[in-house]
Amino acid sequence: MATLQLREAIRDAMVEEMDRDSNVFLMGEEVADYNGAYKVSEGMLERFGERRVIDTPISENGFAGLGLGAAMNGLRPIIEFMTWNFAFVAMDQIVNNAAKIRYMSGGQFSFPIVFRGPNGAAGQLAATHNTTVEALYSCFPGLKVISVSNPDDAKGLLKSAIRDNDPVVFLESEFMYGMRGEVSEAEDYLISMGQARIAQEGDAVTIIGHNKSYWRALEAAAMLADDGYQAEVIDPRTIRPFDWEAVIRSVKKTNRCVVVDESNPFASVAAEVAFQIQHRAFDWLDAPVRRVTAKDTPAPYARNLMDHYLPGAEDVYRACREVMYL
Amino acid sequence: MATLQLREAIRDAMVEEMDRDSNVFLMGEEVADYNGAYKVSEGMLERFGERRVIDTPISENGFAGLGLGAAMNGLRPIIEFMTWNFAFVAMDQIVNNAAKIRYMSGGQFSFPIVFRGPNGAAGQLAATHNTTVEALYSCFPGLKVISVSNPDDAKGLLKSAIRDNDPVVFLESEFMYGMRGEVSEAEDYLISMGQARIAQEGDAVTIIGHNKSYWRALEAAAMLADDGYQAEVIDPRTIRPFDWEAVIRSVKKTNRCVVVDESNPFASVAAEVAFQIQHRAFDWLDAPVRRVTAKDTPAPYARNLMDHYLPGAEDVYRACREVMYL
Amino acid sequence: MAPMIDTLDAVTQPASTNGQSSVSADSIKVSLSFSHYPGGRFAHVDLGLSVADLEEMYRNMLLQRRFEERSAQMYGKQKIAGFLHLYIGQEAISTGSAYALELGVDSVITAYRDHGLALALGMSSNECMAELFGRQDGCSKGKGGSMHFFSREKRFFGGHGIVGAHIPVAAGIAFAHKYKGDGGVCVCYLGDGAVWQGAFHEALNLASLYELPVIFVIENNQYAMGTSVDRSAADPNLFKQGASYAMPGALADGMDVFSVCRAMQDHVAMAREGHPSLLEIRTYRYRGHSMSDPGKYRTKAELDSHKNEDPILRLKSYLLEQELFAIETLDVIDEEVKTEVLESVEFADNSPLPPLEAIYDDVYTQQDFPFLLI
Amino acid sequence: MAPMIDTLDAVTQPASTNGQSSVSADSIKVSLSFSHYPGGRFAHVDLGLSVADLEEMYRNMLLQRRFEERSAQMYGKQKIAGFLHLYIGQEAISTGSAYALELGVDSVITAYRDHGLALALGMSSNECMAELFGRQDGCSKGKGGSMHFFSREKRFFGGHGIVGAHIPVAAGIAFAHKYKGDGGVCVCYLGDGAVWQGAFHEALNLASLYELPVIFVIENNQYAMGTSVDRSAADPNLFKQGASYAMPGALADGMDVFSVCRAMQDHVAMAREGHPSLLEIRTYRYRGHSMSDPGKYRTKAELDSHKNEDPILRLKSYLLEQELFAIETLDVIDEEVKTEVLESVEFADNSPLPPLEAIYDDVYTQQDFPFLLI
Ligand SMILES: Cc1ncc(C[n+]2csc(CCOP(=O)(O)OP(=O)(O)O)c2C)c(N)n1
Ligand SMILES: Cc1ncc(C[n+]2csc(CCOP(=O)(O)OP(=O)(O)O)c2C)c(N)n1
Ligand SMILES: [Mg+2]
Ligand SMILES: [Mg+2]
Repeated sequence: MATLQLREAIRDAMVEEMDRDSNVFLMGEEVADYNGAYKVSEGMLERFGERRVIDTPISENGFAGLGLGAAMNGLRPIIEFMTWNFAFVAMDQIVNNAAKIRYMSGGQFSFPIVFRGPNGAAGQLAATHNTTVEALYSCFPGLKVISVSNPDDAKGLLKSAIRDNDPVVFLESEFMYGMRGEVSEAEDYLISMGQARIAQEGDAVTIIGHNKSYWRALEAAAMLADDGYQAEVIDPRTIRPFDWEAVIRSVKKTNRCVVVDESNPFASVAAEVAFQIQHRAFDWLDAPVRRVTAKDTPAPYARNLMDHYLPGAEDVYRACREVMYL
Repeated sequence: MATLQLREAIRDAMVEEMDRDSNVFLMGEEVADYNGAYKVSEGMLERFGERRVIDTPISENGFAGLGLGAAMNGLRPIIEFMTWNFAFVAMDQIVNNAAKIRYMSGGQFSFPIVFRGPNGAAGQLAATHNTTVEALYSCFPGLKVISVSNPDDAKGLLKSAIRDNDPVVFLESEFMYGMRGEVSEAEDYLISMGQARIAQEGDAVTIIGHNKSYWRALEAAAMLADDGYQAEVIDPRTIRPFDWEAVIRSVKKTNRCVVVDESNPFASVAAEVAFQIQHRAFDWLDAPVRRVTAKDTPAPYARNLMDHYLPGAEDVYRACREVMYL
Repeated sequence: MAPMIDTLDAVTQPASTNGQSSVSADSIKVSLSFSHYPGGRFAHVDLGLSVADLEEMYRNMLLQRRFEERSAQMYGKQKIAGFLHLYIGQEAISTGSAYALELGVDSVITAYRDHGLALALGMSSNECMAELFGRQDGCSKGKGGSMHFFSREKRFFGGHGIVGAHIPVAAGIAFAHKYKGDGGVCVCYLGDGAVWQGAFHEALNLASLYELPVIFVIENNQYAMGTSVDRSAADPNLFKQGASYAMPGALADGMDVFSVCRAMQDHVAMAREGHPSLLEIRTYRYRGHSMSDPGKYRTKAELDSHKNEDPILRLKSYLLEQELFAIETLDVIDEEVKTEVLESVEFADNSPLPPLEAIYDDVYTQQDFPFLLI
Repeated sequence: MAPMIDTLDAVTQPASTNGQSSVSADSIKVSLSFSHYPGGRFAHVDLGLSVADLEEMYRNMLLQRRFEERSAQMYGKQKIAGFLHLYIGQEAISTGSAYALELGVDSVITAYRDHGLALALGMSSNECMAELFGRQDGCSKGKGGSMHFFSREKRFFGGHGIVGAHIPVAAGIAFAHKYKGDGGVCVCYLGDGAVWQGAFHEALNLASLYELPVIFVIENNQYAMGTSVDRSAADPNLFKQGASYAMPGALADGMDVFSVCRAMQDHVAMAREGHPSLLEIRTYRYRGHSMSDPGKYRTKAELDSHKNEDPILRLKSYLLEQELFAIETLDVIDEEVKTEVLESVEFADNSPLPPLEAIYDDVYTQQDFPFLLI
């Protein structure tokens, strides 16, 4: 095991896959010369040269589409969005072209492409720079969506995503780029999509959280442990496909569930998870599924408002106690 | 009461509001000279002239943004998207600018604007021309979202939307434009947003459906009536804000619910409705909330596949019988 | 080849007087040059075309015409549904460019008005008609319909329905050609209406910046649905659009297959040397935008004037005037083409509907993807 | 005023030889003309500026400079969070244009590097600093932060963080001016990096097509984050971008407030007559893109060479050389400005945080909107 920052684990995944397959290349704003706006691609230009590590103008729609064309014609692009907030101008390329052309062509053209970048709350940047997009992309069949919470998962899942022949939306986090964690040094470390990680076993309540919300889930679990309750904490890791079995198995054991999701609440991933649980484990539920999300407002700038906006560990803890009728 | 096509009711709403307020104007592709791709704006150029009924080039991002600037500077634009499928290139303008600028400006600038057009399944047009977007916009605080199922609601709600000082996403349907229905001839016919319509009272099961799905709900209710069961059918009409009270009241009476939603299933409006019901009426539910949606695939072209793709009345009927344990 | 000449000189000269003073701004002069391929200028020998080529060109253009005439009829019979956008009138563009390309090496992508190009690239009438019918044997297995013809084998990257969205994709196809060094170029066809999408601007800048082997061909048929070019374009001379990206631009006559072919030869040659370019081809669509369009935005006189320069009749006259073919030979070709099309209708009609289970196929390459079933 | 001259002549001349024949394409020549406002050309009298105006201009540029120097310090002290993009070096643009506008009538919109413009339009240091601090009395009530300054009163339409997204909005603001016939024009500032967003292209075409009273001002500070203009633009002469839209284009020197002011006077006059236009102003940002950028993509020599033409020092020299002000007077101004900025820090520090309930305010105008509380 090596101790790596999240950004390093992501970089290692890219570097290894680029070493392995000369058709893999990286393109995005400031990824080359500047070494990445968040230093994720540091050193990659030097290592792979201008042909394979490519800076773009600020043209998200253009270079997302360029990536798709390259993928259709035999390459395996990694397209970095400086943040996913800026991908709304490219949304058409992702949800209409990436997600649907394979289908419309009767399977003739596929899209081995990864769109990646940080997503979700990123501090006091106000409303347009704090959008959480999991649900927006996961609802489109044709896409796969991954959202990682730690360096090890990031490495194993990104390597799988790059090798996958379908388009993958890969969601990271500015806040977590510097976070360190143990990362497997296995030769070819691949984690399959669609497999949740049971981070902590327990029987009192199931807490589900991905990306930063995973850490809120763990913090709440620690608070519950202080109260003498053992929560089961699940990081779904991939949102599409979602590991329903793992979640349902857990809820059938704990009989209650709280979903933590940094997104605005309406039609969020949390809503889908709640739908599935009540549908598949109705008779096992002792309490309604609760969710803890960002407020139903745009993200504010002021520090106190922004703190208030985001779901905190304390909120998760309270929600857990509620579903436990404590 | 007058009998009008859906397109006529929409046109009447626009014409009345343009007569009433000279700051209201209509802009979009083919809305003027061509009288509307679906003839919704027929005759409006002749009536209001080029200054107020304005054709655009194919630049959805551009004219959506233009509408927003006009709204910020005192006008009340109605921006027509030929269909909402084409609004993905303008999504950034809607979800970042329309939804968030008011907030970021501390309330100084508001957006009295309506974005309207047909949405959802439109026949054998294949995957990119059959997207259902309710959930995609409803998740953004700052927007209001309306989806209509009949001429009367269309008229009353569109007039309210045009007078509203907040940005409204107004969703129609190509398939229903020719559908006739009774429309109130009240002088100033306004329907408030956020009020569901109980289309049919019943006690056996609650069926919720908006836009075309409303008609599937009614058809299923008729089939259930043949079996001797009286379903309660609710058309939410506005998706954001959503009339939770009406739905919860109904479910507390019927103890079971089926949501019909033409969208792909993941993180759909149906998921949100199910979340809210299990959350707010957990103890009243005798069965899990079921949803009947489009398949979890892009929309296909072939007739038989497309029929299979969409939620049908028969599917709704079966889902109802399931939650009724029949 | 005539790449655009672009000179930039600062010349001090009075250019501004607003009453406040006599001190004025300088003026910077820029001169641009575009190639123009007028109709009637080129003969087949100028293009290196053999008589056999001419026969195939003629047959190909006729095939597109007859195929679509029959499609329209089948649409009336409800054998075909959805949108059906006919290419009739524009056939010189598809055929003329096919003869400038290296088929099987070069790549082609276009918008939804795609039947003509598909047939020009050698896709069979059978697979095309079956696609229109929404059948299993369609070129997209019945999943795409009229707007979404594809052929991996012919390097036809589709058939795309969102106006403008395929333009950056074209840049990417070209990017891959360059990256792989396989010598291929990509031709991207787009309508005059697509020029005003931001995607066009972004793609052209990227193509020029990265020196991609791509040709952006604007099929200017004068209308985007009911909107004429001058009602959508601040400057209707679309061939000038490349100038902002230091990209050579040219204008060709889309009613003359030789003008198109020659222009495309030049532009393909540029692309092979790594220079992207823009080519506006002026043409005309005879039919409505789609089957439901009565075309009230134009006069019959306007329509007729264009029909008088019909590209197929023009080629026919050329072949006869030059005494390259006897009229009887051309008539036989027409008969053969008609038969081929009729057979394709039969083929399509006999092709099975896709099985219902196929709805889950082709969403992902992953075979066991766990779809949400509720 | 010097609107672009655009002539289009078809000239038959050999332009193409690709070995296949001697028959060649014609060539179409287009000549364009752009106005150029070089630095050092204009004196204040040429612009109709009084000595009192000059004092205010000097004070205003200094205010922007000192305000931002202090902001940077406060950022270091963590009084300010998020992104902080400094305008230092570019002040001649904001101030120079403010003196060409009718404040209170005309509208202004820009991207996220917005402090300078806000102060140039007359927004107070207090409300601006309080916004940076995220406080109740901030110009956006603490909801927007550095990137989102707004003032309805000053017709400052913001402060926008999504690159390029405000450009169509500017066209709409101008649309409303024209629709209402209120005589106002809209100035849209954008960075050199924003030119390559599709939104730019769409907005320029719409503005030209509808003849909107808008001026698109490209503040070309040579870099978009770490990407220099020549690495993002196929053609780095951005003033030419308007040509595709039959829109006059011009170039001004952003280190000379008189060059900017004169160019803006001409362009505002054009806009008032209903002609949209494009103005590239060449400038330079001294600081990193934002506080976290060490600026490794440029040399110290490059930076210093620009600092040598500092717009504030330049104006100062002018004022002294022309003997319009004594050095002491200018020093007093500097002291006053510094005091004003210090007071704004105190004001901001004393302004309360927004109350937590305010999180639900300003989402909608509707007061009783039922938010999802779970
Ligand atoms: C983004 C988008 N906006 C609008 C449409 C609807 N639409 C389909 S075709 C068309 C006109 C396109 O005209 P042009 O590009 O000139 O192509 P032509 O039909 O003449 O071949 C429009 C507006 C669409 N498909 N996509
Ligand atoms: C759509 C979008 N893409 C990327 C970004 C990230 N970003 C913020 S500023 C910037 C550079 C913009 O440069 P320029 O337009 O020249 O303005 P300047 O910073 O020089 O004032 C980038 C890439 C963004 N905010 N929005
Ligand atoms: Mg056209
Ligand atoms: Mg810049």
